[in-house]
Amino acid sequence: MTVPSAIGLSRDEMAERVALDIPDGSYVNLGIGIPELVAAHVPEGREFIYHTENGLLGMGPAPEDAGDPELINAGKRRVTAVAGASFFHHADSFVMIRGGHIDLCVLGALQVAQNGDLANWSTGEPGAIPAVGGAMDLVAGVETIFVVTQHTTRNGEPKLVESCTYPLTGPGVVDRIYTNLAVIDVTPDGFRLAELSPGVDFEYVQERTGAQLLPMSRMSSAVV
Amino acid sequence: MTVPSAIGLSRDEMAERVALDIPDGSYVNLGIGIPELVAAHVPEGREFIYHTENGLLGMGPAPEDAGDPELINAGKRRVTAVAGASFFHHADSFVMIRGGHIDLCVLGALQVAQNGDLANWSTGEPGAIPAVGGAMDLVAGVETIFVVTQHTTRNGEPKLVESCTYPLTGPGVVDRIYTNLAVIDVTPDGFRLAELSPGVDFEYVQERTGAQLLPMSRMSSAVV
Amino acid sequence: MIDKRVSSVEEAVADIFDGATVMVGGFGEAGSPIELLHALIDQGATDLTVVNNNTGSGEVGLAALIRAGRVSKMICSYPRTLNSTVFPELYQSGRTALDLVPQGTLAERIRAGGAGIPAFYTATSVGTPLEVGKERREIGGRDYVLEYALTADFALIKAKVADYHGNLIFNKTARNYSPVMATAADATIVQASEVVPPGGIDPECVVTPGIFVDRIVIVAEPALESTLVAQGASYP
Amino acid sequence: MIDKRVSSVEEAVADIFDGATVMVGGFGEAGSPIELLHALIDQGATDLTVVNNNTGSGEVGLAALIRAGRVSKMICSYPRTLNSTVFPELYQSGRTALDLVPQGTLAERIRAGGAGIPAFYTATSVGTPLEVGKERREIGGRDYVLEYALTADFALIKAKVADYHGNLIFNKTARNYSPVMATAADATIVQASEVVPPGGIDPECVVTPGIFVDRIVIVAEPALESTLVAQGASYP
Repeated sequence: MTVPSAIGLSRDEMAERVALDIPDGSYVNLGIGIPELVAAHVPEGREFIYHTENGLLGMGPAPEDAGDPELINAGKRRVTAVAGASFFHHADSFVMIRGGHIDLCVLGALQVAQNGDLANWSTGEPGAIPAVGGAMDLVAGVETIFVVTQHTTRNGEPKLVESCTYPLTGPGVVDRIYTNLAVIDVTPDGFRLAELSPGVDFEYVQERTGAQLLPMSRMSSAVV
Repeated sequence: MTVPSAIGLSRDEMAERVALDIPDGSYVNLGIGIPELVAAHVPEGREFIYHTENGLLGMGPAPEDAGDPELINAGKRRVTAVAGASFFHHADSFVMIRGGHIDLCVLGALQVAQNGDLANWSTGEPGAIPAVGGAMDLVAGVETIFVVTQHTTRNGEPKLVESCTYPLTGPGVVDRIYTNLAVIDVTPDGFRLAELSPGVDFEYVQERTGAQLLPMSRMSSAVV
Repeated sequence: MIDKRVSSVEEAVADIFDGATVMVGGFGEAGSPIELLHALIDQGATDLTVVNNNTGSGEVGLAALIRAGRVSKMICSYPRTLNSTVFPELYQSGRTALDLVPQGTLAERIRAGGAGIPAFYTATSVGTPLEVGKERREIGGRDYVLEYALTADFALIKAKVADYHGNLIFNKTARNYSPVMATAADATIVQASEVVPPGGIDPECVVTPGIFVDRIVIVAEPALESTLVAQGASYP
Repeated sequence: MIDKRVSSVEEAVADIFDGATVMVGGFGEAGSPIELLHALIDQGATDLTVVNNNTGSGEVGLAALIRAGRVSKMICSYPRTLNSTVFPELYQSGRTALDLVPQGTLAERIRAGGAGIPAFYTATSVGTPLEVGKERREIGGRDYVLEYALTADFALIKAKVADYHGNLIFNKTARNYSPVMATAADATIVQASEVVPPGGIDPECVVTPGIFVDRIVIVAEPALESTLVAQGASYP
């Protein structure tokens, strides 16, 4: 099977594609990994406010200098604070998440099922150290959940599946999936193709998807 | 029956007596009425920090000037803030109360029963406007509850009773009662006299008490 | 640029609808958003459920809204206050309903509403008439009652300073319920004495982060309830 | 005069007993009270249950406490971090137990512990393996699980500035869990970079009111975990 990273979008292009679908003025939480790259791709004319669950609303980019080791994001990387930022404690931070105040969250995934189930915190292997962080709170509390991920694992296994075999982060929570190969909506009928990456066709994506992929509807791919 | 206010302590003397029993360094919430007067009687060498449930720890005395209409206590009177004060919102304020962080609360009473039941928010009369404020939260959350009150009503009816006829603020919550006539502990055996006001004897207090009053034990009256 | 300013109190309250639940910040006059309340009277919405610690005083602000017959139900902890005559009359004549809630339970139910906590247990009101109708449960050897979250369609808030993003700071004990109400309403409408660009408030001292605020209107010199009541003022 | 200062980190942690539950502020290295943790290692208390978002990194601070065999159980949300090797080894060898809690649930359970809320409902973890053993309940058409309050015997907290009463402010995202942990522990022990007399912190900007703090010790120039780890430091 072809190594997927050679075909379709790069990690950065995937992040850029996600950013196109975020409405102006949104309050956004970005997961660790490719989701973090979204912050670098705010479309012209829009402003997003980034929330990081460790207590900062108005997260800015990485510092140009050494930064402050106590000004970090949820991935424990040093960041900055924009004008209009605020600091708050952890319980207040999760008021924003659990209370439905964050508009949109972009997460990575180990698996997404056709009913929107997400598995992104554990492979369930015996002996592995389980670590959940804020993922379960985010999917339970944030209205719109985007997943951005390589379409398949490094071994070519599909990440979009009929049902998750890994432990769930949350049931039926994913709205849209952005991969190197396609943009795919989670609909009541299952996975529906919304957009193909350049040079990729429907069959190519279907072959690498572990569940039935419905063809693009006549609607445009824009969800916003 | 004698008008009780002519005998025993004045309101101010009652407040002063209460203050004697508050340990140094206590965090204290004072109810409306005679309890408010306690603040003026901090014994030499002690420091208390006053909490007012509308969002101030470190409440000081009434301002010497007009004050700030937005710096008020729970009785909606203008107050000041001492050095080391802090302002916080209502939910955080009741974290202090409900979470058991306030050491001691001094409240007024309509009735106290011999088992420590307190009624201080409503006479239950039909047509009366019920108003509870923070009283139920205070008695549920604060470890030590002192009541300070005239020993009888204006009509000479006892306020210390076998069981409350008015709606309860909380069951079994009162630790000690300070009246114009006596200091009385609520014990597992019922009301026990701890101290008589000058010029008042046991029989005089018993006659004006609606439940059996146990004589002073050999222990000193100090509870602190 | 994110900018939540609107140009007038009229515009700020324009979409409050009949039957809405409206949380109103303030404890007594401290933090009471009088200008927003007067704009709401002018706007005309009726059959409102209002959440506030009290019921206003005199014939201005919240008391004026009640007096105008716009409030069908009050959810509050202490409806009796000095100079509070409007609510008692309407309550006793049966024209305004009252849901009496202990003060700390009221604050926590609002906080829960904003925090996505649908219900919680508290010892407050156990063994009292206000326990009636609540579910009781023993946890760790003590009895508690189950209390449900409280949310609203709108919150009317008075702040000292706001920035364009809606970050807020308050004046002393005017803070009271406003920060939790801001989290619990679909639309939080703020009148601020001063409005500054983002960065104008120290991020370490922000009390209400902008995410909880929808509209900001400047009211540079807000009226004080006690002053209006002393003047014998009546609105409208 | 109310003055909660103690003279050394040794004195500050002297009464932490074997078997105690200890909440440790910090998220990664931000807010981690390294000097208090090292004093606790020197002090010798063992069989501790520790509550922290993570499990430390390298062989300093919290990781050093775990490495010294003093922690029989970790309650945390994310025990895997960059340079975190100590906990995984002890966990996999069965010498340290793990209670894994979603981050927001962990923060809220601690807040509940401090707030006198014995239990609350949340949607977090419904339909996942972390729901196992929890009571599920439908409220308003959605499923929630019941979560219980978390309290501790001690909390170890790092602040930026403290006053003698224990009022605290923090540095940026070093705030994280510390304010809620301070409310949930019987004894809250604070290391602060600066200690000032009462009045030295703006009462409008106090983050943790002094009522939640029991002891303050000045650590003027606290070490940073990342610096120590980069130096290959190991404690003791």
